[in-house]
Amino acid sequence: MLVDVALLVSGIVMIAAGIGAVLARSLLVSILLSGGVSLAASLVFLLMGAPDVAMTEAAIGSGLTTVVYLYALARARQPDEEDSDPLGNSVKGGR
Amino acid sequence: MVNPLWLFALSLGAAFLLPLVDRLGRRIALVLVHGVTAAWLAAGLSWLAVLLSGGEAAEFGTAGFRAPLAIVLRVGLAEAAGVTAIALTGLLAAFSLTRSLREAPLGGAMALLMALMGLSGIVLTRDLFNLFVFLEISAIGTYGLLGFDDRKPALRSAFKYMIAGGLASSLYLIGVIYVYRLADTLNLDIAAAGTALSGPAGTAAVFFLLAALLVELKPFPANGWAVDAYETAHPGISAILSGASATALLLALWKILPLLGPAHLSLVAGSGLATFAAGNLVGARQDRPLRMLGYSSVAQVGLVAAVAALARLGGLGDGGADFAAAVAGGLLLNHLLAKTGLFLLAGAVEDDDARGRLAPLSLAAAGVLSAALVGLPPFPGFWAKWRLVRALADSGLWWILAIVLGGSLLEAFYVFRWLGLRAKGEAGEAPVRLGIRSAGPVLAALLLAAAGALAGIRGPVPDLLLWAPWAAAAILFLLDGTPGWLKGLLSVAAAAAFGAAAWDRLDGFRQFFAVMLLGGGALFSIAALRKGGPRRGLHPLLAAATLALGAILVARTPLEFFFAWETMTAASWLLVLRGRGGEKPALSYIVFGLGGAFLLMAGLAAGGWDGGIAAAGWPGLLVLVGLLVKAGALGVHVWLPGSYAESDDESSGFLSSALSKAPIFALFALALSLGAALPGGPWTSRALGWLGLATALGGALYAVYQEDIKRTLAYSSLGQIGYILLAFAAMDQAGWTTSLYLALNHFLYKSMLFLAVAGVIQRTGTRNMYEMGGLIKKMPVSFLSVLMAIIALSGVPPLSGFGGKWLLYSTLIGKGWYLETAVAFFASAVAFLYLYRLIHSIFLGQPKPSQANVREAPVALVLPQLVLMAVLMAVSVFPRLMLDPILALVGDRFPAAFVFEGTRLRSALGYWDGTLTMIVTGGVFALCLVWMLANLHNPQSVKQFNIVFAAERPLRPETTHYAWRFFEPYRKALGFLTRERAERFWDAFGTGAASVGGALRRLYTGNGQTYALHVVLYVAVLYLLLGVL
Amino acid sequence: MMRRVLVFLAVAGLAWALLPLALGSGVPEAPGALATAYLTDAPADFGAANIVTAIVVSYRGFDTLGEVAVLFAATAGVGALLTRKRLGLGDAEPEAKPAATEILVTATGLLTGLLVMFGVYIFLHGHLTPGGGFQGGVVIATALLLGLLARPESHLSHGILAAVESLSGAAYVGMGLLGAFLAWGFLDPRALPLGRIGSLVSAGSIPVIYSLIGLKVGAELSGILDALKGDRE
Amino acid sequence: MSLLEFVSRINPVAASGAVLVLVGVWGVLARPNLFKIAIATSVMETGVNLVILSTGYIRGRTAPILDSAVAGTATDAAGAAARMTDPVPQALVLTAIVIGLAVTALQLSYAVRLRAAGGGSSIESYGDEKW
Repeated sequence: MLVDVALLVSGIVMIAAGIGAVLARSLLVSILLSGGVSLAASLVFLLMGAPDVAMTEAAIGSGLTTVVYLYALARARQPDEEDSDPLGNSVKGGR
Repeated sequence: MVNPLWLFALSLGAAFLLPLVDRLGRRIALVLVHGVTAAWLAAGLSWLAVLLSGGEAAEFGTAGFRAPLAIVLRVGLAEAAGVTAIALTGLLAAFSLTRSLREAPLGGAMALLMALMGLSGIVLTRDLFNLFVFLEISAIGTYGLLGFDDRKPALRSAFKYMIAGGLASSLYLIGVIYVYRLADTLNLDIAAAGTALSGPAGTAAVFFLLAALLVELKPFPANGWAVDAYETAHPGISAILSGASATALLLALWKILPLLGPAHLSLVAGSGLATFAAGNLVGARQDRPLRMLGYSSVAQVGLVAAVAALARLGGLGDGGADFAAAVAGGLLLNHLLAKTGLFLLAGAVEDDDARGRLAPLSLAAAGVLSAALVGLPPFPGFWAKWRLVRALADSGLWWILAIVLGGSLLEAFYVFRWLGLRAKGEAGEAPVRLGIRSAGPVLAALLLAAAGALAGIRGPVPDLLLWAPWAAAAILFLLDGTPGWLKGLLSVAAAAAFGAAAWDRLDGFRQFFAVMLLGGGALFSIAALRKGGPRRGLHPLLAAATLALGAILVARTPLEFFFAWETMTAASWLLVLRGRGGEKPALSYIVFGLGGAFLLMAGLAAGGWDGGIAAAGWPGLLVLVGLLVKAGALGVHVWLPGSYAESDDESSGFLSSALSKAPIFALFALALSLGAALPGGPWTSRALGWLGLATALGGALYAVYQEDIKRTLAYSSLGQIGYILLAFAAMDQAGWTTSLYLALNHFLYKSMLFLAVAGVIQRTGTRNMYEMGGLIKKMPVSFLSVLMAIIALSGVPPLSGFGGKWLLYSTLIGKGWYLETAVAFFASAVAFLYLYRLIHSIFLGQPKPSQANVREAPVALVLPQLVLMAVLMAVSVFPRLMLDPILALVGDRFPAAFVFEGTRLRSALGYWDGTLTMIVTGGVFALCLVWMLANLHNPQSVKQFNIVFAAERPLRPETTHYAWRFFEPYRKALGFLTRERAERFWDAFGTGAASVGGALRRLYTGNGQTYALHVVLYVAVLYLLLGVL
Repeated sequence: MMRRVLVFLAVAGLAWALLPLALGSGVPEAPGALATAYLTDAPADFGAANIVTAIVVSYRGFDTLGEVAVLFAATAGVGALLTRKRLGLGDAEPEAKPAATEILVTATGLLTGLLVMFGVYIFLHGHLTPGGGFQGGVVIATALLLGLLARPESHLSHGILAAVESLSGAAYVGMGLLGAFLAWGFLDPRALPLGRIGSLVSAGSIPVIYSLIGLKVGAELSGILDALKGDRE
Repeated sequence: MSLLEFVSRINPVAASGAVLVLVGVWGVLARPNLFKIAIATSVMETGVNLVILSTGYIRGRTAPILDSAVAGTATDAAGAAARMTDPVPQALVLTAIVIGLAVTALQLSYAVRLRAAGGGSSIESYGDEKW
């Protein structure tokens, strides 16, 4: 039962981080939050008796994927604000 | 059988080592890639060979274990066929990709290997999660391929494609895991054997699996991402997507069918049909060829999925998997090859941004591929569609039948519109030569032809005589470079040989029509020799159409009949397309031709067969309406004038005098099979009578106002067919005798007119009558021919037409159709107006100075005319030559109304004696001549340029010519009758369909996120429907 | 606005389908027959202590081979997309970044070595303890990434990476074939002696296969990072 | 009581996984930025992985790994099996995670490539192919 409560709490954390990742205006924050989702998920996996999966999720989901995102973000010369045009001028409200 | 695992090992090993091999040179690397694909093809073929020769399907386990512990692969017939198809498409596409693969980074070649292996894996695996892995392999391979050659639009599309793909794979995983949870296995067969999935949770779990696969199959409206990709990717990639990928996914769907409940299956069927309808509606609005093909692809895949689901639901076919495999498999094979070829071909043209017409070989390939796509014979889609329609009709699923046929018609419309464009090209553009790039399409076309011919000859149409049109076309196409006279003689020989071979099999009726149909074909094959040079395409098509007409007579089963009918439609359509301005008329010709054919098909499929064509009741009515469309009855005649006017002059004559008798024959055969009655009873005949009458009147009225000589003749044909229909509708001895008599007469004099006019047009270089004049001295034989023909046509004594009119009025009055008689009489009077003009405007009056050097028509035209004149004279003087056989044919089915007494034909109203008429008329003329010679002294010979007697001021512009809008005054009086209502109606109909398509295509906004929204909404709606079902 | 409503409807519809399934399935009391079969048979069948590994590498090894193929295809795709030319970098030198300090460089060098060894340890022990080829591969890639970070001007040696990737992949397929020839089927790890359960040299070819996967995955992931960095020709 | 009972009857991991899937789908549908779409897809995939693993969750059982103490004695193997959770979903999730990474990497490469070609950062600016 205790494990269940822990799972539930982690679940709530994940959902919150997930919503945050979707809502955040800053892509960097978004990426980090989505990495957070994965990290929490790997905790969940560990609690469920799946250490293999937990390791994989931690290494790939929260580690490597985040790095790939950051590299891509840097390579794309993408301004951090999600609704900016290529030159970096904010076009907020222009939709 | 070869263990498929070796092939996976080969593919993966080759792919993994590719970067190292690439150091030896890209060429070697690509040889490796192609070699691996070829190995798959060889394996697929070897499996097919084993399985078709009675071998058992085999399963192959991995890791030394069997299901459920380990993953197993299965090689059955479907799997073998699927792998073969995928490898074949892959090879064709890879061939076209070779250059791009050589120039792009190596990732392209690796992605290609992975994509094809993934698709084969989808086909082979029996494990649900393994299926997911292969779905992902092929998906990632595809994503890589979309962008490998760095086409900017394809990069955009790839991103959209990936969003939708991600959603689909998530759905699939959710489905898989709950299937595992409930059924405690990942193996398909074990899961399907158990009952664990039948509860509500199982239904939901399977729903997720299904939804993912459906999304991957690109259903309407959740397919924008796919259509974008089809449009923008390298044509080779589009071919793989449309051909190989669709095959694999359909087989995946096929595989999970045993897991599905009735509600699921209904969803698949509904979604598939909606996709078929919507895809074709939207495609009809699309003028970018690749996107158009994309819409066509999704539509075809939808149809195949729907067929598979319907068959599984048990509501279709002779029960079970066999039917589904034959129909769905046939449709899929057809789609696969046709779409692969078309994407490669259209893509090559688009890549060159070429606007001209295609070079002959590519054009022939394009024609075969388009025809196959639309389901024309003899390609696999034709056989599949026939079985499908038959099964739908048997099950009473009429609304589905309507969707299938309506969608096919739309598809025909846009595919053939594209083909017309490519066949003609834009003015002033050089022909498009694709060189080696046409190899893939040509190969696909050959495979289609071979597969279709094999399926037909070894299946439902073993009678080789019915294949004669195709054989003739193929042989003459191969000889297309040889001089025209050789091909013309061969055509005539073919028609004669066909007649000789078939004669004994034909009953009297068919022999009667064979004279017109085969004879007409031979006649115009001779006429086609009027110009030198090879005249590419003309002879093969003319011969094919002629023999197809013969095949219609030979056919014994509904399918044989329909096969021959569509062959005839296709060949004649190409004849129209070959004409100089033929692009647009050909399109309406084929759309109406196929529309009529589809009605015919539905009726034939529903009606069964008892020696004739169709049974009573409304299936018979469908057949009747289909035939009337082809006959060009008023209201559905809009395809006719343009086609007759714009095709080559000999083709026009062939269409008008010979081919137009095919629907007449079929009407007789229909009525005969019902014991000389029409489906629907007396009311049908009454309505048909009025329709014929309206056609007669309408044709005559329209003809009056034409300036174009061929349009005049076209409308004239319309009118004459109207009379034939009218007489036929009387349904008694008199009527049928009249109808057959008119038909034969029409054949004679319309042939003469078209032959003469062909000569006139060839010599003057114009079709406008007001640009002609005074040709009597330069073209005396043609003049005589036209003169005799119009006398015969108008029903003036002494020629045979008089007899025709006498017969007609006798029939109508005898039947008590007085109002009809009056209208017919009025129509005849109107007809005389345009007939008069043929003589007056062309041959009389002042010659044009520009036509001073005009000579008599070529021998190839004059000779047949002389023969026909002699025949016409003979049957006019001795009507029994013609009427005795006809009376014998009509026989004693009806109470006799006409009886010969010597040379007199007697009816209740009086008698007609052709010989006497001729003698009297001749006598009157002789008397007049004698009187003139006796009384006219010193006759003055008037020169043709004599202004006073020619009654004309020879001024330019032509509009002041007296013949310009000659009958304009009549239009003021009678114009209300000739407003082009039918044209407007069909235009409005087309506009309606187009606006539906236009509204639907607004869904395709180009925004990848909107496409994703469509995907999720589609899934949600599907789930709601699942709850309802 | 319309769009938001539609998005809401779409997500709500999906929730309507998904939530009953997810919430209603509950927590199972015991594994099913298939899982039980794996749990009881795997140690005997393959001598692997880690049953997940036994499933991943042998029973469902074909999936794993496919998974490796997916990663391979993705690497190929990334490599094809992100060449220097296509990224518009042309022949220009990569932008100079401030050089790291000497200490950092030395430290990372050390750490990189340690991490690589750790990665190797993980995949070598995949059949005994949690972890395996994929996790080990990621650790190796991370180690190389660290090296990349410490010396921004350095390129990963494409030649070596590609060779490692190719050869380990081909060797993986080769091990699969070995299973087919020496044991009972493609990817059957019983081609090599099973050894004593729990020891390093046990479980037939499972450790070999997992090591090859580790090397391949490590090389591929490094390749992806490399391409994203803009170092692909 | 009833709440507790409800909580004990539902599968907490499945529930949070499913909601996370929905959050991800919502992100995919609602955020037009290319990178945001990729991130939301990742979130969705994590949710899917949770859902998958949730079916292998059995209260009070341990990881399906024989520890060395047990491993030596074959007699105890059956007893050990009775203490372990379902390994199949774990194996599946392992595969799914790696595949997810591969897809994400490729998707990001496309985003990078599109941006390098001068395109906008919003997916709305890539709608030239339509109708």
